[in-house]
Amino acid sequence: MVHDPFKDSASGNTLSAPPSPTDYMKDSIFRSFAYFCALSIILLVAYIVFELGSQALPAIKDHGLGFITGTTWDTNQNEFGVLPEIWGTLYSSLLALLIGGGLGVAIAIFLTQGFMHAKVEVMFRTIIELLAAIPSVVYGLWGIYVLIPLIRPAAHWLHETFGWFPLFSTDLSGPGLAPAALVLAIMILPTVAAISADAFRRIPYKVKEAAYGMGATKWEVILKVMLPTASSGILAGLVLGFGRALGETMALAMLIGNVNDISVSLFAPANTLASLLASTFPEAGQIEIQALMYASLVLLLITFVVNVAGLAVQQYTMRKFEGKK
Amino acid sequence: MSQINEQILPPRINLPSLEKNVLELRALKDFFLTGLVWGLAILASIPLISVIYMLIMEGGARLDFEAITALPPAGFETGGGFGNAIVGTLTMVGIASALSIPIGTMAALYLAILNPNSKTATVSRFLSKVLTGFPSILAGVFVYAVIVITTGTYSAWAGGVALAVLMLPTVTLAAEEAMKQVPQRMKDAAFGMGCTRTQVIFKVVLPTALPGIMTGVILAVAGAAGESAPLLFTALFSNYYMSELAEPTASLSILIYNFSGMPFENQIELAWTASLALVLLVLFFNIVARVVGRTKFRE
Amino acid sequence: DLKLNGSGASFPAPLYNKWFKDYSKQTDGVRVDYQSKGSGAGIQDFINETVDFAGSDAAMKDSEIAQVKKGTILLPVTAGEVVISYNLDGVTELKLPRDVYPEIFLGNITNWNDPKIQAANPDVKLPDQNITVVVRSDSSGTSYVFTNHLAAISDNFKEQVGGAKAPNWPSAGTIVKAPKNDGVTATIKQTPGAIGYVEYGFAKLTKMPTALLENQKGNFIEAGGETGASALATTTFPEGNLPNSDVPDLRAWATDPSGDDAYPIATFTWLLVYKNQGEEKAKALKDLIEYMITTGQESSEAMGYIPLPENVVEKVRNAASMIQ
Amino acid sequence: MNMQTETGEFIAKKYEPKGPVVLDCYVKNIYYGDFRAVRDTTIPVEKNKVTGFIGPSGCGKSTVLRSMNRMNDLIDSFRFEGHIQYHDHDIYSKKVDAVIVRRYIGMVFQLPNPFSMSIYDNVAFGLRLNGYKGDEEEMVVKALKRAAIWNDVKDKLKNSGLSLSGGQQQRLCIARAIATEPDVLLMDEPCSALDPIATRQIEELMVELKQHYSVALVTHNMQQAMRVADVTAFLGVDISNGGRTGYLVEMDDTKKIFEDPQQLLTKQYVRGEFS
Amino acid sequence: MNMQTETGEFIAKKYEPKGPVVLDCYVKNIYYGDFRAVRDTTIPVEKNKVTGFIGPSGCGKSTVLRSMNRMNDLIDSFRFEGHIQYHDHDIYSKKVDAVIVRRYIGMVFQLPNPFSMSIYDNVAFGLRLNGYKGDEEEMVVKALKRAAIWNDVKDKLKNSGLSLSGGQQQRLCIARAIATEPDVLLMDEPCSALDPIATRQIEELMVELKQHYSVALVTHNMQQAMRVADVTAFLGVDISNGGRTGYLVEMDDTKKIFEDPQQLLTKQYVRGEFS
Ligand SMILES: Nc1ncnc2c1ncn2[C@@H]1O[C@H](COP(=O)(O)OP(=O)(O)OP(=O)(O)O)[C@@H](O)[C@H]1O
Ligand SMILES: Nc1ncnc2c1ncn2[C@@H]1O[C@H](COP(=O)(O)OP(=O)(O)OP(=O)(O)O)[C@@H](O)[C@H]1O
Ligand SMILES: [Mg+2]
Ligand SMILES: [Mg+2]
Ligand SMILES: O=P([O-])([O-])[O-]
Repeated sequence: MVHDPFKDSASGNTLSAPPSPTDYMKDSIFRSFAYFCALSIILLVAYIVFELGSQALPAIKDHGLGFITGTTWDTNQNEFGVLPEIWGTLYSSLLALLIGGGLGVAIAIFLTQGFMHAKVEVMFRTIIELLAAIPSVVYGLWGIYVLIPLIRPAAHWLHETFGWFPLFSTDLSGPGLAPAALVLAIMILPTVAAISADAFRRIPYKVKEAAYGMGATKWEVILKVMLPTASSGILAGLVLGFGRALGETMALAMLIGNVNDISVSLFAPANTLASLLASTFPEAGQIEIQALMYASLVLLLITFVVNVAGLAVQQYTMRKFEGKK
Repeated sequence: MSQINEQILPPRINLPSLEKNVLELRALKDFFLTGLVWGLAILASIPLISVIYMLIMEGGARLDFEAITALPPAGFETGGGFGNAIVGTLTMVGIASALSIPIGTMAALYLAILNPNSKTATVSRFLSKVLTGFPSILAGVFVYAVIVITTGTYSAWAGGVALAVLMLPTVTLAAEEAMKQVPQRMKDAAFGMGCTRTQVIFKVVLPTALPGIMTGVILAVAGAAGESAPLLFTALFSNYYMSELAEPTASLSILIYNFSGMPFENQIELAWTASLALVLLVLFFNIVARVVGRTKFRE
Repeated sequence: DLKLNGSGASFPAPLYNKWFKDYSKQTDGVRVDYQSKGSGAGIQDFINETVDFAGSDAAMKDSEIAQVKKGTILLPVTAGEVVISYNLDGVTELKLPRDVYPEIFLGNITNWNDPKIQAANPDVKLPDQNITVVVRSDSSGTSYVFTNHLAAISDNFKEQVGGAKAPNWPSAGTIVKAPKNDGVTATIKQTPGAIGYVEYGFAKLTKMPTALLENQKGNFIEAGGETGASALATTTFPEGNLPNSDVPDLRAWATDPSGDDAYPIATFTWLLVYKNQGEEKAKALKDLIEYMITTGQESSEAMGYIPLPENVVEKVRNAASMIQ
Repeated sequence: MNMQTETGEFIAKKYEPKGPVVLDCYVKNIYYGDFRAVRDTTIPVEKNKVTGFIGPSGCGKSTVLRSMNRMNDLIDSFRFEGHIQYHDHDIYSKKVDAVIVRRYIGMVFQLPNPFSMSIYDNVAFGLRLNGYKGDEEEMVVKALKRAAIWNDVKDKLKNSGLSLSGGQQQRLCIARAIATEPDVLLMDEPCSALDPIATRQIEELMVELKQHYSVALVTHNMQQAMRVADVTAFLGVDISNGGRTGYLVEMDDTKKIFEDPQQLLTKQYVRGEFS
Repeated sequence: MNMQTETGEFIAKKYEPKGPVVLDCYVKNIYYGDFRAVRDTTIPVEKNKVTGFIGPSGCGKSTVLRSMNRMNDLIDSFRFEGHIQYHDHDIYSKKVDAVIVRRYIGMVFQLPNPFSMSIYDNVAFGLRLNGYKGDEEEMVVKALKRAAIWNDVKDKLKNSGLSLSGGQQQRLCIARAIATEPDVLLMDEPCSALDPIATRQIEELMVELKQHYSVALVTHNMQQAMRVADVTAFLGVDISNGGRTGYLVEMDDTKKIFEDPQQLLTKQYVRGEFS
């Protein structure tokens, strides 16, 4: 029986009673199970890092940092370097962030700052959010059959006319950096837009009111007050979008051309860490697997750094703008 | 009248003139910027609309009974469909859900209610956030090493586990968020009545947060249904209907990936049709999430 | 229900898929499935023992065979030609001399109206267009056969690239990569000005034009059943067994066939099976292989493959009988 | 008149309760982390009386009240020194489970906080929790009647508790709290979110309730204390030494506190000279 | 004493301003959609005085105040009939740009609402908006000093405005509003979210500010009106005809309104007989 020190002395008509022994038992079982589940996330991450790390260890020993600066991936000579993939990953993701992030924030403003009737707004917003759920292979398919044929003439013209300019120094034959980055941009746009729009919506009305009260025009309110106030939320959206771009695999494997070259040209084929994994992993022998695990670690490290930096910057802006600790 | 407060104020540069002036820089800027967002919004809509248009135009024609029941055609054949891929996708998403939803929800309970400020909770929360940015292909790499190699076969199990790895942080964070939305004063009320923590959770927090948790869960499910990279080296693909969980298993996303790279008209048509089916599936999950989410309790 | 899962070469995949589908239909209680991934991936799956059999058109290297604990049997089950396909508006016939096509794949000839190509095709109006070279992104038997052939006829190529399943292609902005024979075919099809190498069947089934290649004897040969068979006619299998094994070695290549009308790039493609496995699976596999080398051969030619010569069929049957 | 601890800090003269004491509360110190929120406060809660707590914002009224049924245990940084005697037991002794304490000592909060379930279920909640075996419906109706909300809700017991107005919600919360007949009812500014009419109703209810229960009431509204409380404790804030620590300045019958306070601080406060 | 419109509705006797008028406000009707919120209210805001608005909740104090710098334009359903004369212009005339009106007629809100940017930037916001070319820093410091918050923030001008306490935030908002030296300052219950000490500081500040600005102040606290306002307008609610329309009952010198009101309603209200 549960020890209840008050039962006897409490006023006679009280219905108060201690929890039953089963209640206590359920409580303790449930709590330890929940604890174990929370712990399991930590264990999972530890296991992932351990598994990838231990498999990569021989490659790390063999190649050291040369792996990161090396530019050839040659199974025949067992010579592995991922600089082109790192370059491709960052270059395509940054381009995507630039385009998709910018457009995403613009859409968020468009969605939340009273440019349309409230009902249309809801519709538009639903569409944007649904688009965030379209699988990446579908975007890849669209890229192959719609985007590439569409931009090929423009790319050709740019190359012919501005070929001296490094960004346009090669012609677009088909797959390449530009279609890959554009598709990435389209893929992250809904994510960025949805999260930024949320950030805008969370701004209390009184802030907007204050700004209008100062005699600011609509755009002064948006640019000078709403944007900085929403910045930490927008940042979260951008980081999430960037992270998604970094780790995106299939759409890129379908569109980027899978060539290990480093080129600033937008129309040159390139490769990314994720699509290197996708295309090489199934056929890799022991030694190459170790190198690929090393590449996985590099990719993991990049996303980790981006995420942690994102969190840190978010915290910084929160402290700066919102005075939160 | 314009020398208000002249004794204190620095002389005003512009006297009160309240009239509108369309040619003023400020008005022009406003006009320009408004045009710009409209332009950008339209620009951004074009690809999105085009994706939908292509799905419907290219994929709609073939979306019939044959497509959703027949087996995938070999390279030169005509007809065929992706019935086995639908079954495979649903099965693997089911496995992933069965694994990740209970664990994720329980972990969220720990993070949100049971011990939010403990070290375990803090680390677990941080790692969940990091895991949401985990490249999905790495989940495949990891599960390949852990399950495929040890069991000696590609399998629906392996695919499901890989998807579960991706769903877990999403479910956890969404559920935690939903539980945190339950007003503190409601929890206080329950504690004040003499509930144990478990009772607070089951009697107050879960019923109140359920719509929110469901929304998060269904969005995670929708995301998993569209994943392809983690299935590439875990479930592989199969040209037949699955008959057990321990064999290579087809999925819509891998079918789309495979077929879209093929030079055969029939397969490309089916890739579009399968894309439409996959989007409809994901859309269905999304709409369910939205409907569930809308019933969210209001104060 | 017995299931046999295989993976590997994309080169014979259309044929394999037809065979396995037909075989599964006519055989109760057995279901054969094959995933086309590329020879390299097939060999790897075979080594990792995640499949029951694999396909490769580069056979297996000795070092790879050594890693297979359950023992290896390599069986040539069909053969085919590697063709050079291209996408050029209005050009339906293209002749490529031996000193030209290696240079294209080295990135040294970059324009379709290059005098060297033009000289070989005086009747054709070649456009002023950049050449986009499409090669394999995965580890491939097709690449292995193709690059070994190029290395055999061009010292330049041998030095710079050499023959390999995953050759180290020169880095030039005009080379793009695609996975599997399917991917290369599709990319050529979608890219004006593209050129690439695929198994003949892929070009045939998708009605892509193929170039006439100049063979050792200086004749420009079109790919086809007879020219391919004549390319393989001269190949002879080695006498001995596979290393550390009693299984006959059925690996043989024709890197630069010498026949007058031989198409210059042709190869067998191999089925990789374990020597030791459960009795049940062994029996099913033997039955399947018997089907492939008998009934199966009847549908090869129509799909762009070369039927096995009778003496090879016998050799394969012999080797297959060692499956346990 | 001034009394001091060894360290020279002021402590109030002890209030001598006139009736039986239900909850004998002695706070030596209450800390939130390193921050000392309350010190030296002795408050006996008498049976069938309303004990009021008044004092400026931040003086620790809520802190002391929430210590009385260990609600503050939910705050990690909370640390209690002293003892609170409930019948024979110190509720802060190790052997006592806070969950049980809260079943005997009920609480009504500042903001009405019904559960998102039906009105009936809200009230039955405590009964089910305590494993009540008798006639549940009867008890629910009794509680609703006692909380003077029966007439408002009798036709819609199935509706959500959240569908009621603020004042009704607060009375529902009171019904919920008293359904299990707890010994003591702690109320933390129960009217601060209500309009004047609802406030008046709750005040009348409190006067009713004290016939059955012992009530401890925190309020920032002195008129309310005057109208409702039998005994009033005035807490002040000690800002010497750079701290901001609440402490009991004076406790006495309500009339005495408002009409003839013994401490200068109390006098100033009830006159509204500072607040 | 009673005055009536043609339709028989009461209208207040016109208050005759004793000094120059900055903002001459005549409200015939204000609607939110179909709902008539305010009618027949004439309030002249005098130069260098504090004009107080009191009245029961919902009588339209905020509505009238927010009409005075066209803040209510942001509400779609808002419709104004009447005119508000600012210098030579009716600010509701079509030619007038609301944005410019708000630059001359500043506003301080009920809840402190600093922008999420640094304290300095908050105050400089208006200057930058107005394209001020002079010494920005000097003006910021001047505004902060005038708003009596300089000492609190001088060492942390770079910190976020949101890191301040409620009372400090409200003074920051006042500094922000006065940095551009607006003519008129509208304040809508600026102290309602503040504790008594902060309230007292803001009240002192208002008395200070009227030397430089003309202030219109809405308050629900009659003591505050007595302490701060020179002139007080009392608005009532007309619930005849099933409506709930606010209207001006009486406007006069504050002393007069509180000590010798001419209207019965005013008398009852200031005596606290209804609220
Ligand atoms: N959870 C907490 N963590 C840290 N400090 C706290 C916490 N709760 C209260 N405090 C601090 O303890 C002191 C007393 O707070 P308490 O809420 O008890 O005051 P109060 O008298 O109820 O004030 P009010 O009238 O504003 O409700 C205050 O200084 C407050 O800041
Ligand atoms: N945006 C709005 N839309 C519709 N009705 C409104 C709006 N704002 C106010 N009202 C209505 O107009 C009337 C006057 O409101 P107002 O806020 O001006 O009153 P108030 O005197 O300021 O009251 P309080 O003292 O509560 O602030 C009220 O009946 C209110 O419900
Ligand atoms: Mg309190
Ligand atoms: Mg108001
Ligand atoms: O047949 P392959 O796919 O290895 O070229």
